[in-house]
Amino acid sequence: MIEWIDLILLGMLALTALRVIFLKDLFAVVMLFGIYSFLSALVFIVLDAVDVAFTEAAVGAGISTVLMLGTLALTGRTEKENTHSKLLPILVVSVTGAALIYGTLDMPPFGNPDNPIHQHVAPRYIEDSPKEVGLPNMVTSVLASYRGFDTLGETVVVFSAAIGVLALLGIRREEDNNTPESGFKEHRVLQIVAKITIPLVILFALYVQFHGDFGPGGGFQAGVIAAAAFILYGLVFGLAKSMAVISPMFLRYMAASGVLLYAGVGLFSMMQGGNFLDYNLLASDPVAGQHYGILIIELGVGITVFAVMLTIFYAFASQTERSNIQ
Amino acid sequence: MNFLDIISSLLLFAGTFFAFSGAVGLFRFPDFFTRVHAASLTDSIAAILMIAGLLLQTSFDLNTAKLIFILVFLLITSPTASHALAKSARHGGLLLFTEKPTKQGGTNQDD
Amino acid sequence: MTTIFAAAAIAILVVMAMALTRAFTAPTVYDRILGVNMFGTKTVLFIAVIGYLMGRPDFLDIAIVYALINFVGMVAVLRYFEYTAPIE
Amino acid sequence: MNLILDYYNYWIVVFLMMTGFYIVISANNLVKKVVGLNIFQTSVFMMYISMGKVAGGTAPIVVDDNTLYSNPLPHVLILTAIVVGVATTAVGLSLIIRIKRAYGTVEENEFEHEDDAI
Repeated sequence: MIEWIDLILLGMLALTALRVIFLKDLFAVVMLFGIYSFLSALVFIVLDAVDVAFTEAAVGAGISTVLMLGTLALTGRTEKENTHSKLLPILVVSVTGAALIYGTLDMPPFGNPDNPIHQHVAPRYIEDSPKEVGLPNMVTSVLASYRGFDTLGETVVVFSAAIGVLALLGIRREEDNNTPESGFKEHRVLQIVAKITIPLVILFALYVQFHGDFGPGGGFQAGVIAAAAFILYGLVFGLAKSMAVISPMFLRYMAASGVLLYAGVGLFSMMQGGNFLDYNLLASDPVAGQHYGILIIELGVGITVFAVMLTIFYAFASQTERSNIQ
Repeated sequence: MNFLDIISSLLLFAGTFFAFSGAVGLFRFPDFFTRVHAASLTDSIAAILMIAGLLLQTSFDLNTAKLIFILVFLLITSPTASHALAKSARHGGLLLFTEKPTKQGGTNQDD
Repeated sequence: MTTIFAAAAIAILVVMAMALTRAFTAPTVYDRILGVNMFGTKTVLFIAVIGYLMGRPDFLDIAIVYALINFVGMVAVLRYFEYTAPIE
Repeated sequence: MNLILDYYNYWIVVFLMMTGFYIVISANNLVKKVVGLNIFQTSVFMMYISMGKVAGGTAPIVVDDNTLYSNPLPHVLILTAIVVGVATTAVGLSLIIRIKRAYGTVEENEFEHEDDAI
């Protein structure tokens, strides 16, 4: 049954991707890309990767779509007529695709429990992590504890992306209040509903942040969801009001402090005489130490991701508002 | 199959029926405003029926709370989104199928 | 009960496919957005049903995220139309 | 028949990958190229997740003993990759905005002919 659902979803994905090729209207391309992200998140659920589906739904479909729409508002909506010859790309793509499909024939069959990938590291995580780390969600255990150093690197990458966007675009603050009021003037219903929804969303983000050890979720997802709440506020009430709630400068400090909190846990465990990010020494009981460590570093990840996503949104939105005024 | 299961499958069936009829309406109605009407009404009723059907399958725990949260959230946001969409379509110049198209024409081909 | 859930899941998939077709071949931009929105709300129901079908209903969190992101996406689209006139 | 059942997932994923690749190399518009890049990236994610699936397994969140779980390792790798992916997408899109401001166009064949192109 699940295999059939998987097949249908993959078929819909293939059709969506094919449709994207032939569309000249870039707005429609971005809409279909949102659908593509949603569909791939569904495929992730069917393939048992609930944490990944969570992240893809929030990040891929939410943030990417908003950013792409912001870019389209600046760069125009239609793609010009293609002057390239279509033949060479088709040739390159079919040769590469044929090579890859030939390569898959040597891969072990899909879903077989005896595949080599399931024999090596994974059994250790599956069998020992509930005892060693004491968390039911193995993905969180591996992400935050066994591969904590890796995740620190990823957090730094996200942080540096914010630096990159700020270096390229910067955030214009509206100094004078004479700029036309942005936001939806005539969409009164939307404003009121947004006011009702935003607290619920922030509450849900906190739940995802702190329940991520037991169910799907964690710092990455919670950060994005909290950022989505403020993005909703900024979209409905205008950028100036949103910046009055959380200023861009404060976000920069937040982004940095999240990374520092993460690295600080590592340094603290070194001072206790252990290795970098060795949570066993954070408390007298190793399992309790693991709990503290994971809770704190997930918080650091959540703070950084929240601040980075909101900073990127501010940068894009201030570009669109500026060009709109001109 | 006990009594609860039968009720819940009936609710699920009714929910999918309304969802399906909404999707048909998306194709069959003559203009955008009637289509948005079909889509948004069936969206709400399908969400209510199907989530009620699923609620009967839970014991009283966290999942119940989550399902109710989903229902409340959908019931708040989905009609709002439809309303805002219809409103901006009207402002953007789409016409009802009963109205005569003006000089520029009321329909828009965007492919 | 599993068969009922499976049937419901397949039925929602059919509705999703129809909404997808609408998003592919829409006569106006607004119809496309309507198709995308309908796809999103049906996906929320699909995740809820599939959680019960797979016997792990504790993944309803993902359905909540879908509902939320669908709404934020809709607002972003409407906001985008404030900058660019949808009908050229 | 067995061959198809064993590999259909990988094949469709390869197809998606190639669709994204085709969009990247054939599209003129830079925004569309970024969309293609994202499609490619998502299909790579799907490849990893497919490899981690165990038939009859369930999501790697402990319910009770003696349950078959799917492999959690690819999930961890891909979870962080998705967030990094959106971060790089944001940088790419801001580069596009800068290109638009500097050259007035985002079609790649148009600024090839401009005199002020680097």
